[in-house]
Amino acid sequence: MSTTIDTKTVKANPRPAAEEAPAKSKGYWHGVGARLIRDPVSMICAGLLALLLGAVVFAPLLPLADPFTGSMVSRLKPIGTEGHILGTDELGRDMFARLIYGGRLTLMLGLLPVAFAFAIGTCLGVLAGYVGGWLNTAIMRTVDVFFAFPSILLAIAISGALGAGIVNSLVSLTIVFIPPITRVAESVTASVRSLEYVDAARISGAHPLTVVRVHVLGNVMSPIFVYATSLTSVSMILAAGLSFLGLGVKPPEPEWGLMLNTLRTAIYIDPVLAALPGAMIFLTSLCLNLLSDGLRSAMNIKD
Amino acid sequence: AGTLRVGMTASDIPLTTGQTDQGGEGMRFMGYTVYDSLINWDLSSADKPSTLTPGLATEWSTDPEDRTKWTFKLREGVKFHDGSDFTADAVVWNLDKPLNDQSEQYDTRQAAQGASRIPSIASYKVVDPLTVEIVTKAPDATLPYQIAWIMFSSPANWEANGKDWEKVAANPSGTGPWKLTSFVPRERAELVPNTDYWDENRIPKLDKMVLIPLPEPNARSSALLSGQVDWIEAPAPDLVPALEGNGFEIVSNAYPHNWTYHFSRLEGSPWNDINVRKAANLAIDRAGLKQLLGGLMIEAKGFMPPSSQWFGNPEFDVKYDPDAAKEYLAKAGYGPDKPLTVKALISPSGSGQMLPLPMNEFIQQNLAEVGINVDFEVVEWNTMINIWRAGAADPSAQGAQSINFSYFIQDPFTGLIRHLSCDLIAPNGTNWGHYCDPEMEDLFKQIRNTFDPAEQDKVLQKTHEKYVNDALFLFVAHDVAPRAMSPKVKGFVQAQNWFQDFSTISIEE
Amino acid sequence: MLAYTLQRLLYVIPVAFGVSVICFMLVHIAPGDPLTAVMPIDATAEQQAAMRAEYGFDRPLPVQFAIWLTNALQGDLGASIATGRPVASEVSRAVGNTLILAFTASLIGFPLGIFFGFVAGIFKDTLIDRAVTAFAITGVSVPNYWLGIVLVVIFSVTLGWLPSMGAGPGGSTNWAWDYEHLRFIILPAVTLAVVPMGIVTRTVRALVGDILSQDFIGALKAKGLSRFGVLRHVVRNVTPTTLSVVGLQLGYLLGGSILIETVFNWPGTGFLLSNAIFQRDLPLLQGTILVLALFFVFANLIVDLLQPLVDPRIKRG
Amino acid sequence: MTDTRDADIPIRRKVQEKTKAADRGGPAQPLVIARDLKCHFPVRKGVFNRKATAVRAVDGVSFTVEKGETLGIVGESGCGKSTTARLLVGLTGLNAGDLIFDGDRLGEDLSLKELWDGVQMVFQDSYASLNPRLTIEETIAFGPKMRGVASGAARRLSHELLERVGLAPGRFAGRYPHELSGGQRQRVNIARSLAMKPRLVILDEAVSALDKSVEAQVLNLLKELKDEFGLTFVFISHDLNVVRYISDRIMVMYLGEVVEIGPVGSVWDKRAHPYTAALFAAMPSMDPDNRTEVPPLLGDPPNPIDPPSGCRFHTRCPFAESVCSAAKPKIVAVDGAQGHEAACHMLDPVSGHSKSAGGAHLEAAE
Amino acid sequence: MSHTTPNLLDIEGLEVRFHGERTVHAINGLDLTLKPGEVMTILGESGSGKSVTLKALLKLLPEKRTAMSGAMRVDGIDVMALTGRALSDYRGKTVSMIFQEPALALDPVYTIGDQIAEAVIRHERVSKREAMDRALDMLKRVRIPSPESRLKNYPHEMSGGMRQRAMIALALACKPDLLLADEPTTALDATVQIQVLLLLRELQKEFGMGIIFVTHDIGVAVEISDRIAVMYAGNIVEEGSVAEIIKDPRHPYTKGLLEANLHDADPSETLTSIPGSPPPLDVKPDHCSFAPRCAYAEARCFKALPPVLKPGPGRRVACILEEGRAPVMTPAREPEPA
Ligand SMILES: Nc1ncnc2c1ncn2[C@@H]1O[C@H](COP(=O)(O)OP(=O)(O)OP(=O)(O)O)[C@@H](O)[C@H]1O
Ligand SMILES: Nc1ncnc2c1ncn2[C@@H]1O[C@H](COP(=O)(O)OP(=O)(O)OP(=O)(O)O)[C@@H](O)[C@H]1O
Ligand SMILES: [Mg+2]
Ligand SMILES: [Mg+2]
Repeated sequence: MSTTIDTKTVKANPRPAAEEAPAKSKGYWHGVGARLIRDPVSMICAGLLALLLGAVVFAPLLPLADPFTGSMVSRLKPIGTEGHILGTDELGRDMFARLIYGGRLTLMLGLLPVAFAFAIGTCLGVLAGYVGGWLNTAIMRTVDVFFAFPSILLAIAISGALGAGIVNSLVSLTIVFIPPITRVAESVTASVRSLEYVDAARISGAHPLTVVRVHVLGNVMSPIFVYATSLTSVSMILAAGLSFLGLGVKPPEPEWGLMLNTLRTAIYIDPVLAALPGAMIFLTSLCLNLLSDGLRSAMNIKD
Repeated sequence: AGTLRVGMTASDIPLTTGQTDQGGEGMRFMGYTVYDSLINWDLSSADKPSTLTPGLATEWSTDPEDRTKWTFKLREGVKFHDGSDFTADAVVWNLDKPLNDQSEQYDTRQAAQGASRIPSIASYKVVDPLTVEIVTKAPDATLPYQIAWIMFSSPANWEANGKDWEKVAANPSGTGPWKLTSFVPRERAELVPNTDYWDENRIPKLDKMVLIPLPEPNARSSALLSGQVDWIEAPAPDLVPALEGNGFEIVSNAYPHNWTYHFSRLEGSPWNDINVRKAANLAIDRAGLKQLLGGLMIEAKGFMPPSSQWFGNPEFDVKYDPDAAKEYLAKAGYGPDKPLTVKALISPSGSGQMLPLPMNEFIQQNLAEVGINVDFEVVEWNTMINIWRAGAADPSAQGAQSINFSYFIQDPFTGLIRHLSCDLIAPNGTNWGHYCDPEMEDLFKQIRNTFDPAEQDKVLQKTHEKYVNDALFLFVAHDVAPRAMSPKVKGFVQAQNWFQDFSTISIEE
Repeated sequence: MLAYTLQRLLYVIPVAFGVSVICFMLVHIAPGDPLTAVMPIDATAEQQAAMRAEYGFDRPLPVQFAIWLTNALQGDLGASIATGRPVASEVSRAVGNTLILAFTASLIGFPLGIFFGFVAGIFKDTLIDRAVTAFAITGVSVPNYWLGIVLVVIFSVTLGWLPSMGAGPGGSTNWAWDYEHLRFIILPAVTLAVVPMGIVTRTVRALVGDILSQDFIGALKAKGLSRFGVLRHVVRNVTPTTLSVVGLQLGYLLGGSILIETVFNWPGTGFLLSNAIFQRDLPLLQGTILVLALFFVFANLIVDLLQPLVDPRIKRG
Repeated sequence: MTDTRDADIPIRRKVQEKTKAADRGGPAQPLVIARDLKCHFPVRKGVFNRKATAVRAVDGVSFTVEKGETLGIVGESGCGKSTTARLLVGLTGLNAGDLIFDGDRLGEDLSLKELWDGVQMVFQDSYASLNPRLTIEETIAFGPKMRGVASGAARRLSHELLERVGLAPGRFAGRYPHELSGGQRQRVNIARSLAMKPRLVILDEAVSALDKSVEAQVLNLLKELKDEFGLTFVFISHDLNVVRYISDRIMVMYLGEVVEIGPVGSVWDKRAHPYTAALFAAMPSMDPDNRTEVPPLLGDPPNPIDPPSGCRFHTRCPFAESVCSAAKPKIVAVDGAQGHEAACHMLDPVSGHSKSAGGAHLEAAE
Repeated sequence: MSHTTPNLLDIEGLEVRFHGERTVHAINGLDLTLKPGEVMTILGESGSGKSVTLKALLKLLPEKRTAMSGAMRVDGIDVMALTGRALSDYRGKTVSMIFQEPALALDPVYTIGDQIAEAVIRHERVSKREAMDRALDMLKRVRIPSPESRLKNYPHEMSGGMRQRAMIALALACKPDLLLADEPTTALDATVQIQVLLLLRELQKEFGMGIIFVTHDIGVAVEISDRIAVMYAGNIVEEGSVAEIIKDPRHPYTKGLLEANLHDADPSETLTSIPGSPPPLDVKPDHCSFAPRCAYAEARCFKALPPVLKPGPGRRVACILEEGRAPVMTPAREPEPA
């Protein structure tokens, strides 16, 4: 008798089946959620971010001082001042309120470019990866060109050319993040594309778009998503950096990078106060990074 | 003796070839140091507004028959740093440099900085080796002020450098009290005394002066605090206490600088009503503002600083009187039930803008208290310059009725004429608000036609009185050009001018 | 190997062309008049037009591009609007300074990152790993421009140990690798190195963990190699990917120094660039970005060319 | 990329009647006629990435599949079995040759979409061939839904099929692939292909990854289903025992070519081609007293990028002579059973090979 | 084999348990002995614990997540007690191993020659030149064509069969007493597989080492081994010489396995197969693991572990069915309280 049990695949499924798994099965995301909840670091980070996000979104509803009106007599009051828990800035505006309101723009500038780039990059990457051929060449070679710029340089170059402003920052950051996301999307798609279930779907006669929607997108989204989440902190730091350079948000709009910039001179007067916006950027970015790491390992079904 | 290291606000070493760039600071450090003009500013006193004084020309006069003809007698025996003689030919050569684009020595970059400073000049010629004649397009008594902008560089040196301004830049030659010895673009420039300077009193006492561009205010302060420089321009007001606390000295003085709001005088602008203008001027708590700036400002009483020789005696007292302001506003038909809303263009930063955002927000609050609501349109400084040039009627002004601007008001033209002359209505000039008043026009004409300096000062005072009495601007503040320096720096006299004399300074080792 | 090398070399051409197109376009997506900043604020319309013609901004775009590219290929990047000096000389001087800074930062960041990455990867899931990972993630999360300011306050102003700005006591022209000059580079280099160090640490940690979980590690142990012997193999296996990550991070060091150079007044390309942006000195902006991007392309090319030397799996022959 | 995955597919037509009406060509018409199929994959090489060479994965393969039969394909790794399978379902585009499905030529009379109404495939990797994000019920119902079957009906169909392949729908319908064992997943794959009501099912190593006892279960299931649904199988495997058990006819491939084809019994007994003989001899013996002593073949199969000239087997063939490297052998009938053919110079009386007089003594090669 | 020779390998009551998201009781009281020069095949389905047994012998299991107990002795060396230097001396010299996927078991960035030489240098402290000479000699012995140039090849430059030969050369370079082979031919083509099997057989004679060979292919087991041990759910259910197992299987699982084998199956008949699937190993078995799938199972099969019966020398069966035929040699191991 003969035998060569082909073996590339014997390896692929080493786990014996959970024969008695419940009939009603939990979905993939359920499992990810469950794993994430068991990770204390991720949960703390998620909690902090949720708190921040909530505060930022509902800022107008919170009993906060007006972030725009200041009083010259109460300039640069230290942390813990009566009526100003976190002190006041160089114009005597309430730091706490400004930090919360500042979080709005900073988070928006951190999240939106990644979200836009995620949408655009995924489309481009999936297209390139699924269709292949000259389209792939066209898209990926263009992406290569953008890759020839260090990302910060590209952001600053585009923002520098377009000039300061929120919209311009959004545009430049989005452009910065499209190429890496496209690359990841393309490679993930190409690997999913070669999986047999895509072939199986094709020979069911489904329209190519349906195949992409049901069988490709669903499976490429999560790795791309994980990758994209890891970019949010980069995006936020970059956005704040642009504002810091004067290329992003314009005063008197509160934004952490800009606040950091305008408070720079106060660093000799009240270093802790002047460091607050920087610390906010740092903490938020830390939480984003840790959460993204947590998500990455939670999504990794292998272990 | 000693080396003085200066942290400039400029981001680059100013153009070294003669006519400098980088605004007033460029002229301060690279213009009046390495070069002279035919007519210099007298920078020897801190107590009175500086006036013009003979430079490379010992005397100048107009032909009483033809007021457009000016004769300049040149100083004898003046040599450029390269050893060549300063002559009438050199004067003409230097006037061709920015004005005559057919001349070999024409330099776009110097022209860009210089040509607009001498708009009146029609022609010039050598009369004899020590006499030059300049003809103006029309009689213009302000010519000496214009001439004071023009720096004279050595034609021989230019020849020696292959007629290449790029090469001259590295090795320039002027007649000034300082010689440039080395220069790393964007990093540093080193100047040493010109021991052969024609004015013995102004031969520098220092061994060396090092100029370092430090555009970022915080970096400038850190550099001073950590002992990397001895002198910084424009320390951030917030740092003044910290600097003083560390034993550094803050020097400041009045100088012809203005920080103001221009009013649109187009059809429909609320500023056309003098009551509104007066109300606004009475609403500003300038003392409070001064506090915000750590005392580093002069409260405006008019367009010129109160110490200016052209201030005069205006009747309208610019002060903080909110009640009076409300009355004026009521006269104009506005009140608590009918607030006035105006739009203003402001910029987050810019040359001479001091602390634009906090100051503007402060003003916004003040005006709101009397019933004038100001909506800000924040635009970038370069955009702002363009809007300023384009005028209030241009779409780029976005319908704003006011623009916050700051500039030097060093001479009659830059100080008064250019803002309100009918010929200079934007975009022809910088009369942003399209103001045109025959009475004012007449005063301007008088300024140009009064050739006796003392008489001319009187006309200028009258003009300024009208500025104030008609409340033609929102008078807010004058900068005091603060500079912080290490206690080792001795002998500096801060003149009431954009330019300064560094010759008297020495460093105590 | 030769084919691979040639192929990589040739591939640089279209990329470099694309880079130049983007650089060129940068200037033309810029709103407003590029000459605004250099004209005296009360320049007349005539004077403005004359200047525009002088700088060639009145020609059609493709013509401008062709001229610009032809000149660029001959090493002429035009003249800075703000200073009138040739952009090429401005940039070449600044690039030198940026390279000095980037080089020093890589000397700090890469070895440390690799070392920490190894330590964490080898002791994966231990306290050491946690500590290193926390350190690395802090490095990636900290806004370095802020860190720079904080370091200046501590080490220059408060303690007075190190200078806060500049590139050496006499400016950068006479840069030397001596103590007098190195004092100036410590703070900016450390600040700049923090992010790449964090990234390299994380990458190497993951790589080491990945390699250690591969089958052949078991096989190596099975043939009796000691811990150290196995580690030798890990190092060799980690090298190719580490090399390419380092290559990418070089880009960060070249481009990312803009904020750091601003904070520390380091006369490099970043500093140049921020000046160019604020003076709207578009030829300078264009030239600087082009040169930096080309440097990055070049750095990656070198990394790619080195790859086959450390990774035999890349096709040879 | 030479592939037709996005070949324009006409808007949903009433294809149902056309192919589903079964037997258009009558029982005598072979279900599949493959004629001189060729599939070359370009290999990019050199400085300019030009298509310098190609992997000649399938290089002139012809065969027929009769209605209701099982054709087994065997051969070493890389010989082109999977590629042949993918050509048959149109997943990979043909470079040359004709594929005639029940009388209709693919590309002319038959669109890909119509072909897929009649042909389905079960892949080797049971895990990779199931979308991890879909429950198995959704996976099975996907195809019918794409055909316009209402989702309720598609769901019912999927439950019926699950039941049929031995997976209680109540317990399994809502599970995800990773919650099933390999054997169970392969059953799902089979159910999925049946949901399309195909006439031809191609099974590419469908049981190779399974444990022996599970393999037997699945083979039993396949046999039952074949009878029940009147299916035709093309069955690919390395395992000669499996192929022998399940097939009516066997096709042996070597380096992209067919070397021998014929009824299973005849091929098993005759092993007319020396490669077939070697392949069979390479099966481990099941008799401890009679173990294999000499390896029937030496070395590895050559690279399909640059296949040997003439008879591709000549580099490893113990009987190779000069003619073998010079000329390509013709397919000739092997005497004995009907339809048994092989491509070997030794079987071709006019080839000039010294052993070409007859072929019977080849058994000595074993 | 003579009874006087001491055993090359003794495994007594080996238990291996993995902790992690779920606990896996991979090996549950395994006993195994091997005489010098003997070739033993462990036959079993996927997940039955074959690889774990081999890795346990080399202590290659992840330390942190693995709990091991029982005794293992090779050449009298107490494997359980080995650590550090002694352990690495033992690995590769006393016992070495060939893996299923040579492509994954060889370091991709070192040449074949280097990898073989490395082992030689490690254990024999010879110069690099000598080690390379040995590597070349080994490549010749495993019949790799043009061995001189292969020495300088990287694994990816070789075909699967060549790689596996190189792997064998590597494993045998230091002349181990015991060779462990984890499905070394599964990844290979039929024609190559038989070449490698025959090569191993030959080398075994030449080097005289003992081999434990793991496979799930009965045919392979027959070709290579002297004895077969059938493994199910982490324990050996039956052991005997090749002929005994093939011709006279006693355990119902062994019988099922043989029947499911398609050798000479009649196409017109339905294949017999073992119903059900292997047990989850999340609890330590306290009764016969095979009982749920066993046609002969009785109530007591579900209550206690089956007795291990020894119907003949070198033969054992862990099933109650054997009770009538052979004396009980070992009492059933009581399950430890969990
Ligand atoms: N998409 C592809 N691109 C390039 N080469 C390919 C492609 N698919 C298959 N090949 C090559 O074509 C040849 C035949 O491959 P195929 O998969 O048909 O072989 P097979 O007989 O199924 O082998 P196995 O038994 O390993 O599955 C192989 O050399 C393979 O490497
Ligand atoms: N490192 C590990 N951690 C957790 N469980 C493991 C580990 N290694 C193996 N197992 C589990 O131990 C059991 C036995 O695995 P083992 O690899 O020994 O099976 P095998 O008999 O070699 O199977 P195959 O034929 O698939 O190689 C399986 O259930 C497996 O999932
Ligand atoms: Mg295949
Ligand atoms: Mg195993």
